[in-house]
This record gives sequence, structure tokens and C-alpha cells, in this order.
Amino acid sequence: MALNPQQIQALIRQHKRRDMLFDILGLAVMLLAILVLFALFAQLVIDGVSRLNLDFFANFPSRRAAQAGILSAWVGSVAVMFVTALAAVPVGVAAGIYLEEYSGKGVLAEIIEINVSNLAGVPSIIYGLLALGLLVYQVGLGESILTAGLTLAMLILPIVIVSTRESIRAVPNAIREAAYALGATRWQTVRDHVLPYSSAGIMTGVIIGLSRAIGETAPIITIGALTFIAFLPPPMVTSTPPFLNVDWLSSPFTVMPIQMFNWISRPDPQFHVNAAAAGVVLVAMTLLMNACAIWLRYRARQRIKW
Amino acid sequence: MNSEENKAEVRNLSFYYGDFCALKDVNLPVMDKQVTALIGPSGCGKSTLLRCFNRMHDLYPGSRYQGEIRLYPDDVDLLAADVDPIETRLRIGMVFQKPNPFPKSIFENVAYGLRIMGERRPVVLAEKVEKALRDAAIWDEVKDRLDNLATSLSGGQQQRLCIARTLATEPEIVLFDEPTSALDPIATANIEELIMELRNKVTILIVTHNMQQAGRVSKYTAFMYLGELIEYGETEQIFTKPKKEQTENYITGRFG
Amino acid sequence: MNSEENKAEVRNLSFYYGDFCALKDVNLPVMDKQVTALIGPSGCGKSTLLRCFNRMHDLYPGSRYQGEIRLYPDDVDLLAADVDPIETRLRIGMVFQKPNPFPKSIFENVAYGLRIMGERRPVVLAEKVEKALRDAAIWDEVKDRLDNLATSLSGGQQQRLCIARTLATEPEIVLFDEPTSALDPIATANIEELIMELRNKVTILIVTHNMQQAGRVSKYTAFMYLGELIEYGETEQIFTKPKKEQTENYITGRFG
Amino acid sequence: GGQRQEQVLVTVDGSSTVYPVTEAVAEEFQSDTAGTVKVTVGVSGTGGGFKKFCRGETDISDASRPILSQEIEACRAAGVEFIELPVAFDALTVVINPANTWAQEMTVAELKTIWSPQAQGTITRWNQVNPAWPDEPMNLFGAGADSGTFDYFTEAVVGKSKSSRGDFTASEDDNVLVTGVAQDKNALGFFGFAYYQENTARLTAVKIKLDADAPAVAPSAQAVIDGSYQPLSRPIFIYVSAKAAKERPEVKQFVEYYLTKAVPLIEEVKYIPLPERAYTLALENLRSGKVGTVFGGHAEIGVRIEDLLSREAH
Amino acid sequence: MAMGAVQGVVAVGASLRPVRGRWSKLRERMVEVCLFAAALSAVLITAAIVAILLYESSSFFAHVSLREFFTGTQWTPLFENPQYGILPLVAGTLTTSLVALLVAVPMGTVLAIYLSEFARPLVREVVKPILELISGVPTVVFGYFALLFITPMLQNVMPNLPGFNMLGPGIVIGIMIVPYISSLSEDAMRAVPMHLREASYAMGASRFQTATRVVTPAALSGIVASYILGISRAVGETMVVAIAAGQQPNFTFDPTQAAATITAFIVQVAMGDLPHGSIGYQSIFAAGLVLFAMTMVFNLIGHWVRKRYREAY
Ligand SMILES: Nc1ncnc2c1ncn2[C@@H]1O[C@H](COP(=O)(O)OP(=O)(O)OP(=O)(O)O)[C@@H](O)[C@H]1O
Ligand SMILES: Nc1ncnc2c1ncn2[C@@H]1O[C@H](COP(=O)(O)OP(=O)(O)OP(=O)(O)O)[C@@H](O)[C@H]1O
Ligand SMILES: [Mg+2]
Ligand SMILES: [Mg+2]
Repeated sequence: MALNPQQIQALIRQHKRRDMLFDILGLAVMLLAILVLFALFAQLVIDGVSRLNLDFFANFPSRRAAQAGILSAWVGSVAVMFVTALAAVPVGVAAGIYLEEYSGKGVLAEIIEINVSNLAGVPSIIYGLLALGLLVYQVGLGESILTAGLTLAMLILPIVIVSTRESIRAVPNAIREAAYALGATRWQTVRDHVLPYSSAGIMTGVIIGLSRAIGETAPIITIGALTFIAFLPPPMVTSTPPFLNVDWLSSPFTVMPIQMFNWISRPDPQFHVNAAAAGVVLVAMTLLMNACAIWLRYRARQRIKW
Repeated sequence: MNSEENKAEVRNLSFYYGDFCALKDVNLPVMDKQVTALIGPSGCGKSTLLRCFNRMHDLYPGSRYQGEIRLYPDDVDLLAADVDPIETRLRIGMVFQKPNPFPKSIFENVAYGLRIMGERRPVVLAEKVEKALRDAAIWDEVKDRLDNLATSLSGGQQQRLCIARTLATEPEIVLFDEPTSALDPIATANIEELIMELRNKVTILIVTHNMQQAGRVSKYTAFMYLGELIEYGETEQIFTKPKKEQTENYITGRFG
Repeated sequence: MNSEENKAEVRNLSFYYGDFCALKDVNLPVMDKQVTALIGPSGCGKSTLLRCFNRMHDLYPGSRYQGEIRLYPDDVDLLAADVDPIETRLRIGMVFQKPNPFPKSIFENVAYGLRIMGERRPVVLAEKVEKALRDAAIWDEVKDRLDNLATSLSGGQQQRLCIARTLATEPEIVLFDEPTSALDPIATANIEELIMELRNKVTILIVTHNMQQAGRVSKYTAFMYLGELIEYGETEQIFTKPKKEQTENYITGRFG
Repeated sequence: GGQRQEQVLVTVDGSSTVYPVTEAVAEEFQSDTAGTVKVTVGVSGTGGGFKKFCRGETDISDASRPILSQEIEACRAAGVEFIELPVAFDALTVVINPANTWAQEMTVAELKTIWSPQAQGTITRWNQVNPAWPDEPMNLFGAGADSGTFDYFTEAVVGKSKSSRGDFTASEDDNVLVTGVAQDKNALGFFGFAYYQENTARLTAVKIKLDADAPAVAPSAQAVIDGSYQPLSRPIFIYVSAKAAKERPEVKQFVEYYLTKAVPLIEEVKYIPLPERAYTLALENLRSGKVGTVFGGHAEIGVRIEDLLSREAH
Repeated sequence: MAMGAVQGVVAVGASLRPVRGRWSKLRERMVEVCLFAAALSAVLITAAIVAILLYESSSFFAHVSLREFFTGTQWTPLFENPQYGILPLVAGTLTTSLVALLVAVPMGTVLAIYLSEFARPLVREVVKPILELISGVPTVVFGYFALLFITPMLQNVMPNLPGFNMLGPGIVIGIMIVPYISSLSEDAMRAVPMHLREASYAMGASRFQTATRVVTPAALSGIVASYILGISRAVGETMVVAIAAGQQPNFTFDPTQAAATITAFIVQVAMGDLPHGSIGYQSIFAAGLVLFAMTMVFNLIGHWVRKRYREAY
């Protein structure tokens, strides 16, 4: 069906028109999405910029909007994230390793896999209900940093598992074979090669998970986090033996999204400024984490070439 | 087949990837401290056979062995269920088609096998790493940058590094699976020279696509076709007066 | 160089992947309704040259052409900035190394190019699809299952399907990039036979690693080395009395 | 939690209505004691607060209504005795959009017509409530169905706690309600006085008539104190564990601080303080360890300050 | 090259094999058991969710018949005269999700195709992480965005739209899940091997034709899986609907009406004054059970679809 030159030219003109239309459409959608994000962030900044000073970070919440700060909230968020990471990373990474390097194609592996991918899509509020029913009431951990950290750890576990698996899968089989051929055992291969070479990818996943967890409001509300906390949890490290102090785990706490929600629902509009400022801080934290993740990924690509 | 000593012997080996039979009743002696080459058209099972020697197939589910590979002088069957594949691999080294150094330092690459075996003394490690690098004829090129990443070396250097890594643990047999096919002609020549130096020191089994190469480096050659070992003999005989027609066809380039 | 008609002609073509110069000042005639083979060691630029003909490189950023490929009888320069690569591709078909059917039905695979050209009439489509499949010598094998997924065919069948897909739009030139290297010997023989049937009907440019294959199917052969076109001539002459030493070395298997 | 920590920690939980007051007091208290005593203030609702309180998990419970008999029972079963201390007044405010010119005064009966369960799906237009009002749709907004505010409003207006129509827009976040009413000419909503106070420009408070002949009273501190804003004003309380108050100096210290320093703080958070006398009385009750409730374990509507004081005195 | 005296390895001939310590084998075993236990945690969490939801709602269901629960059209569990029909919440959930999908699916798909086939790699590398930042914005902010920005904007077009409705929050949820869908779909499209694109371009196809006729169909199951996970997200979104949809359990599928969703109800109760152990309180676990079941169905479909496409081409 050889076409004559005119037909070809007509065809090409038509193709070009369509390509261009779609190009414009795609660009428009992309810009729209970016615009919405940007507008949201800009609005937060405009509303909250007047509060964004050092005092805001160093002050406890207060009934006077101008004096209120996020000290207990950001410390709480950091403490909760610490617990979350501490719980989710070892379990998630270990599970990822198991699924990629150990499990065969058995029924059990399939069951685990289905569970992981199901958990990844379970609404966060369900984790809140789980924590409420299990951790708060059955185990009796109360509304503590530990409870919140574990709740969010369960929430991000699937993210950690999936990103671990993906990073591990990116390690070429040739590397594994090289190690095995030297007589390394499975665990030696994983410990000495697979894990170190995929650690940047795993870290990226962990950070992305944490950046999701840090903004989660619903599950923490469900647990019933306290809202007025004008003190910090006890320090993790003490100057006297045994140096480590676990009291902070059971300490009452508040976190950034809760503080923000609290302020937003105040009658006094002055507090809404605080809420916006807290929102800016929260988004900035997320931004920072994402930037870290991107940087890590970039560096890993630079350093590890196969 | 001849009076030299056998280092290993494949006996009635069949191998299956799932249902697919990749090796059919293969019998092959491997002479001690000699180079044996495996040749044959693509897909005939050369790599499969080679990888049976260090039980590489065990890493992937669904593969199945039948038969024996006896290792001498202790006369054990490498494929026996009670033989730990890890022990097999500690004794039999392998160099792959594509150079696959670990993305670690050059030193660590070579030291890795020693560490696996439990060697921790820095002095001993340094000594053995140097020796291996010298044996692999790459010492002069890397001695000033042992801490550099191995992946920053050129392809040919990487392959020699991989050979050094394999030699460091002093394996009894070294398996080469088309070690030069990813390399340029100069690097290829280097590796070939290296292999020629190694013969008489260690038992070598090499898969190659390149008949000239087989002719240059090996003392014995086995020709495989569609999973079967068609002919085995001294390289010269195989190349000049093959007994089987298929071998002759292959040697003269009539297929593949 | 000879009295037959030129279908295309490469003139002073250089090609760059970023800064890397993959083709250096190549000149090559392509004879109408003949098979021209491109041979040379791996990495010499055969695929690169072939893919210039249908501007495949345009898909990837960072590549740069210099020179011309003139297409006759209209005498346009395929590489000119004002020539739309789509036009080029509508006129020049290509068959790839690895069979790459779309994950669609067999029928849709072959009809794809026709639909692209705006053909919608079912009867015409059915007719042309059948013709293309017959031309590619696969009609009998698939006529009862045109609705099956193309990916369910064997490798050799897939490759013939890809040839049918290419033939369906009646291109003036068909480019083959090592069309058989992923196939088993029987499938290879089928494809070779097919190419031999196609010559005299359509202009064919084929890259191959396999010198025997080049000898069997092509009338003209070009030997490339390190991005340069070393020698071009009738296949018989190239294989029996090459003019250049490099060609001779390659033909006799002294490198690669 | 470690022992060390409990000794310096005062835990308060309960009503979200009382929360702003307690929070303000807690903040001042902690800064006055230079952080030696830590106070946490949670919001799990009056009922939720009592639940924890009666399990002995908290020292003080914020309550926007008197303790109920089953809660008293729960406390008794767990051996928790409590001291009931009224701390302020709240006035529920019925609000309309400023563009609404017709419904600036409403009788309780009209409110009841609007909010009773039978109204669901039937009373949907203003003129169905009062023929003088326009034939416009009526959009309702109110506090969430499990808040103390909702309980009190239904009790006061419909006559039975939690008895209400279901087809209204509910939110735990009163700002959402403020926004809803401010955007909608046909809206009617109710929430705490403080939210109205902050949004007087966007909202109009409905003047409430107890019955057809009674005067229409707008919500204000004055009207609450003189008892004329009825039935939507109510006292709010804290309940203190008697044991904690006796044995733990920091609890007692905090509550005393609460009762002596609260007045300006209450005004600051836009609630209505009790008369000075009430705090003196409460302080006495605390010191003498007077346990129990003066309300007999059921919700009451329209408790005036004078009633409260006289009851507390006995 | 005789075997040296490398520690742990006995020279050739002396013994049959190099010695591999018993400890080494034991350690392998222990490591595997630990890793397996970690992997099992995923199963345990699922089991715990189901167990807790069933346990906490069991007394609810002792009180409320399944029939009433699944067929009643009124949901007023906290009122004096409680009604326990979950349908209004399910309707609200489905309607907001549907609105969200109507926004997110076209936008996400167009964006994915654009990023994968049209945009320059640099644009893609920059835009993707930026869009993913949307997931970092606290959802509370989106709630107010729906209430204070989108709804008034819609009211300009539809004067009769009430201040609380499902349309505004639905659209906002849609915007929120666009990056989710576009990112996963784009991954699926990029996983389509280049040789298929080359085949299409070599036939003379345009970018648009290649994108729509070859890449999209080839990546279809991945794209569908991203839609399904998007549904899960939309169904599970909480704060936006809690703030902007009106929390009014209406049994309606009309997106211009106010409504409550399952999540909004749960969070409302969780924030409210209800004591633990009451039936109203247990109702959130019953509602949670329904929510969990709904998302699980979607998740399993998504898993199955994704698994299939991994095996394609
Ligand atoms: N993992 C596998 N699963 C199934 N079949 C396999 C697998 N690996 C190889 N095969 C098949 O087994 C046969 C032998 O493969 P093998 O790799 O040993 O060939 P080879 O002689 O090394 O070829 P080449 O020279 O191309 O490397 C081939 O038909 C191949 O398709
Ligand atoms: N996308 C690319 N970017 C940069 N360099 C490339 C790219 N593709 C190929 N090259 C380089 O260009 C040179 C020619 O490559 P080409 O693929 O044309 O070789 P070839 O002759 O087809 O080899 P083979 O027989 O292995 O297919 C090689 O050195 C190759 O490394
Ligand atoms: Mg091989
Ligand atoms: Mg090529």
C-alpha cells in the first residue's frame, strides 16, 4: 500500500497535528497539577509566614496564638518517626530480603506477597482502628509515643518492603553468582553484597515511607493523641548509667498534624495563621525528606555501577 | 582415554530446567592441571554443563540433576545430596562471561573469598591478594590504586581482576564461561595468555565460542550439540580429524 | 561500481552518539531489488548505519548525523532536516534482531502499519494482511488463529510475523538487523529462505554476524570495522578475494 | 510510664468544650511553676474523659455536663471519689447568615420543630416552621452527634439528649460550621459561644425566646450571668479525683491555681466566668474534700448561676 | 597451586572436603528463620486487623442484625433512636470516590502518557518527584482547599450547590491521587520494552499513535492496577471528606448533596466524646470492617492485575 507523496504529506500533517494537540493537553494537565500544588503551598506560606521564626520552633503551644509554637509537636513528630523507623526498617527490610532472596515460589510466599500488596492499599484510618483496638486497649500501651510509632510503622511497612524488594532486584544476578561462586553462603551474599549495594534504594523507600507517615493525621486522631502538651518527653539519653532511658516511649505526646488540626479548629483566626505556619513546616519537612531521597538515589547511581 | 590423572569426571549426567532436558547423559573426564575446552553451537548446553560443576544451578528453583560428577583424588560426587554446594564452590572457582567485579575496592574484591573462608589477619590478606593479582597478571596495573572501585577498571582489567579473585582462594578447578566474549581483542589476548600460564598449575575447564581460542589454549576439547556430548579428545585431533560428522560440520563452520 | 540501479546511496555519513563517533565518513550504494549485507566485528557500527536509514536514532536524544542518505528515484536526502522521519519510516521497513511483535493479535500486528496509513476498510485490511502473511511464508501456520496473541508464537514464527508486518505496507527498502541471531537453526533456515525469495522484489539491507549467512543470501557485501566502511563489493569477491587486509583477517576468522 | 514521671505529671482529659479553659490554665500554671509540674490536656469527650477518670487513669476530668449516674456507678465500683467543681459558663449560640432577615428571633418551640427527629426529611423549608418565613430551603448545621454540645442542644431544645434529626451537616470542627453558615443564606446552625464571638462579622446570633411571650434574648456574657439566656446556657465543670487531690500536692496545687487564676483566662478564651463567690465556694469544697455531685446523676437544662451557687453551698 | 593453609579449609588430600563449620550452617538457618518471621509480619498485621475489627464489632453485631446493617438506609448510631444502616456511608464513600476517579483517571493517564512518551527526560525527572510531593501536603490542608476554594468556585458555575457537597471533596481527592495514578502508570509504561516502541515507530507511526496504540495497551494491566490502587486511596481518604463533605449520612448518589463517608464517620467518632465500649463506639469498628473489606477487594484485584502484567511481553 505504498502511498503517493501527497498522501504521505497529508498523513504526516495529520499526525503532527495530533501529536501537538496531545503535547499541549499533557503539558496543560501537568501544569495544572503543579499549579494546584504550588497554589496550596503558596497559600500556606502567605498565611503562615508571619509566624515562621525561631520562637515558633522553640515555644510550646499556648492559648495565645502569637506565642504558640510547635516545640512539643515537632519533637513529638521526630520521636514518633524515630520509633516508626526503628520498628519498620528492620522488619520491612528483613521481609523484603526474605521475599526476594529466600522464598521460593511456594504458596506461603504467595500469601505473604498478597498480604503485602493488600496492606499497601489499606486506608490509614484502619491502622488507626487497629492501633486503638490492639495497642491501646488490648496491649495497654496507652496513647503513647510507642503506640503512635508502632501504628505508623505498620502503615509504612509495606512501603519499606516493596522498596526493599525493588532495590534488591536491581542488584544484578551476576553479582550474586560471583559471590556464590566464591563459596559464600546465602546470608553472606546478602549481607556482604546485596544489602550494601541496595542500601541507597532501601533508604530512599524508608524516607518516602516516613515522609508519608509524618503527615498522617487520621490514625493518630483515632488513637486519641493528646493535644495540649507543653513539655517534652524525657530525654532518650541520660548522663547516668545505663545512659539509655526508655521512659520517653510511654510519654504523652503530640505531633505536627495533630497540632495543626487543633489550631485549625480554634475559633480565634489568629490560630489559623499558626496552623498555616505548621503546615509550611510540615510540607518543608516532607520536601526535605524527599530531597534527601532523591539525593541518595542520585549518589547511589553515581557510586555503584555494575 | 589417556594416562594422565583425572581431576574430575562427569558420569551419565543429565540436567533439566524444569521439563526441558538441557544435558543428555553426558560423560566427560577432566584432566588434572590441563585445560579442557567445551565448544559447540549456541544453546547446546556448554554453560549448563559448566555450571553443574559448582552447583550454580542450585540457586534457581526448578532445576534437576541426574548422574554424577566425581571429584578426585577424594572421589566424592559433587552432585550428591549430602554434599554441601558451598563446599563445592569453595573448591571450584568460576569466571563468568561478563566481568562481574563487586562494586567494592579492588583489594576487597580479591580479599572477599579469603574473608569468606575466615581469614581475618590483615597481613595474610594483603599477601594473598598481592599474589593473586600477580598470578592474574594485573598487579602492576592496579598496585597503586587497590582502594579504587573495581568497577572503574576497564573491561579487560575487570575480567583479570575476577580471575584474581577466583585464584585467591586457590581453587582446585577453575571454570571459565566464555571469559573473553565481552572483551576487545587486546584484552582477549591478555586473558588467553593468562590462561596459558595457569595451565599446569590448576585444572581449567573453559567454554568458548571461538574455535581459534579453543585451539590456542586447550589440550583437550569436548564438542557438544543439542545437550549431548558428541565428541571428546585431544584438541588437535578434534580440530584436524574429528571422528563425528557433526563435529566436522561445526569445525568447518557449516552451521551455528 | 556496477551498472545496476541504485535504490539509495549513503554519502559521507558520519554519526555521533553524543561525542562518540560511531560512523566515520561512510559511503555505500544500495542496489535496487538486491540484498546488500553489512558484516563486521561486534561494535563496528553495522546496526548504527542500518538504523540511520529509517532515522531510528531520532528517538533517542543526543545523536547527530552528518552527511546524506539519498533515496532514489526521487533523489531526496533522508537525513535532511525538512524530511519528516515518519515519511522515511513509511517508506523503509525494518526487522529487528529480537522478534518484537506487539502484544496484540496476529491480525492486528500485521494490520498495524496499514491502519497507521489510514486504511480502515475491513475487507482491504483482511486482504492485505493475508498477502503479507503469505509473503512472509507464515500464512499456513497462523491462518486459523489470526486472533491469537502474537506473543504466543514461537521465536521463528514471531520473526516471520514481524517480517509480514513490515511487508504489509509495501516498503521500498527493508532493513534487517541480525534477524536470525535470536533463532534456532531451523527457524534461521526459514528466514534465510524467505529473504532469498524477497530479493528481486524489494531492496534489502541486512546486518549479520554470520558470514555464511551473508554469503548465502546477499549479492553485495560491505565490511565495516571500527565505524569505517572498509570494503564494499559483490559478495563473492569480498569472500574470495578481499582487497583489504582487514577484510581478509575478518573473513578468515583471525579476530572477533 | 516510670514512677518518676507520674509524680510530676497532672493528667487532664475530657470535654472538648472545657478544653480551651483547662489548656489556658495549664499553660499559665506550667509557666508559673517553671515547668516543674507537667500537665497534659487531652480531648476525648466528656463521656470518654469520665471513662478514663473512673478507671483512675486521669487526675482531672473536663466535663461540659454533670456526671451521669452510670458514670458515678463506674467511679464508685473502681473506688474513685470525685470533687465536682463548676468553672465557667458556656452559651450555645444559634446562628444564621447575616443575609437572613426573617429569623433573627426564634422561640424554643420553633427550634424544636426544626430539630426534632420527626422533622427529618419533612421540615426542609423555612416557611414550614413559621408561615411568615420565606419559602426557601433550610440548610442545617450542627455539632457532631457525639459531642457534649450536641447532647446539650438536643436536651435543651428537643427535650431529650441525642434526640435529633439526622439530615444536617455535622462537624467536630466548629470552624467548618462557621464557614458553612457564613456561605449560605438559608443556613441555620448552632455551636459554642466562642466561635460566634470570633465571627460576629460573618454570622448573626439568633435571639432566643423561651416561649412566645418571653423576651428575645441574644447570647452575651451579661445575659448568661443574669440568667436570661435560656435554655442554651450551661455550666461547665472539672471533676477532680479526691484521692489525687489529697495525696498528690501537684494536683491540688493545679486545681487551686485553676480556681484562683481562671477568671481572666476564661474571658480570654471567650467563655463566661462565674461570679467571684463561686470560685471561693469551689475552693472551700476542694479543701474540705467535698465529694459527689449536686446534680443527682442526670443532665439538667437551664441551670442558672444562682441555682448553682446555692447548691454548691450546701 | 596447592591448597594453602587458609583457615577453615583443609588442604587437598588430607580430608575429603573443606570443613564448613556447624556454626555456619546453624547461623544460616537462624537468619532464615528471622527473615521469615519478619515476612510473616505482613500476614500477622492483616490477621490482627481482621481480628480486632471482628472482635470489637462483634458486640455491635450482637445488637444489630446483619440485615439491618446492610439494608438499612439510615445511619444515626449516635442518636437517641439509633439506626444502623451502613448504606448511606457506603453510598457517600462510593460517590466521592467515583467523582475522584472521574478527575484522577483522565488526568493521571494523560499525565502518565505525557511524561512517559512526550516529555523530555529532564522534565520527567523533575516533575515526577514534585508531583509526589502532593502526598506530603497534610490532608487537612486539602480539606480546607475543598471547602474554601473548590466548592465556592463550583458554586459560581452551579449556584444551587450547597456549601457542603461531595463534588468539591471528590474533585480534591481526585487531584490528590493524580500523582499516584500517573506515577504508577508511568512506571508501567516505561516498563514497556523499547523494542516495541521501535517496532511501532519503524512502521511510520507517530508519537501519539505509538503511545495510544502500542504503549498504553501493552501497559494496560499496570495502568488498570494503578486505577484500582487509586480507588483504594480514594475510598480510604479521610480528612478531606470529614471537613468538606458535610458529614451528613444521606443515602444518595447525587454528588451535589452533602454526605458522610465511612472514614469521615470513623474520624468523627474518634474525635468526639464517645466512650470506649459503647455501642456507638463499636459502630466505628463495624464501619471499619466494611471499609477494610471494600479496599481489600480492590487491592486484591489490583494485585492480581499487576501480577499478570509482570508476566506479559
Ligand atoms: N534458566 C533456564 N531455564 C530454561 N532453559 C534454559 C535456562 N538456561 C538455559 N536454558 C536452555 O538450555 C539450553 C542450553 O543453554 P546453555 O546456556 O547451557 O547454552 P550454551 O551452550 O551455553 O549457549 P551459549 O553459547 O549461547 O552461551 C538452551 O536451549 C537454553 O535455552
Ligand atoms: N546508544 C548508544 N550510545 C552510545 N554509544 C552507542 C550506542 N549504541 C551503540 N553505541 C556504540 O556505537 C558503536 C557501534 O555500535 P553498533 O550497535 O552499531 O555496533 P554493531 O556493529 O551493530 O555491533 P553488534 O554486532 O554487536 O550488534 C559501538 O562501539 C557501541 O558501543
Ligand atoms: Mg553459555
Ligand atoms: Mg548490532
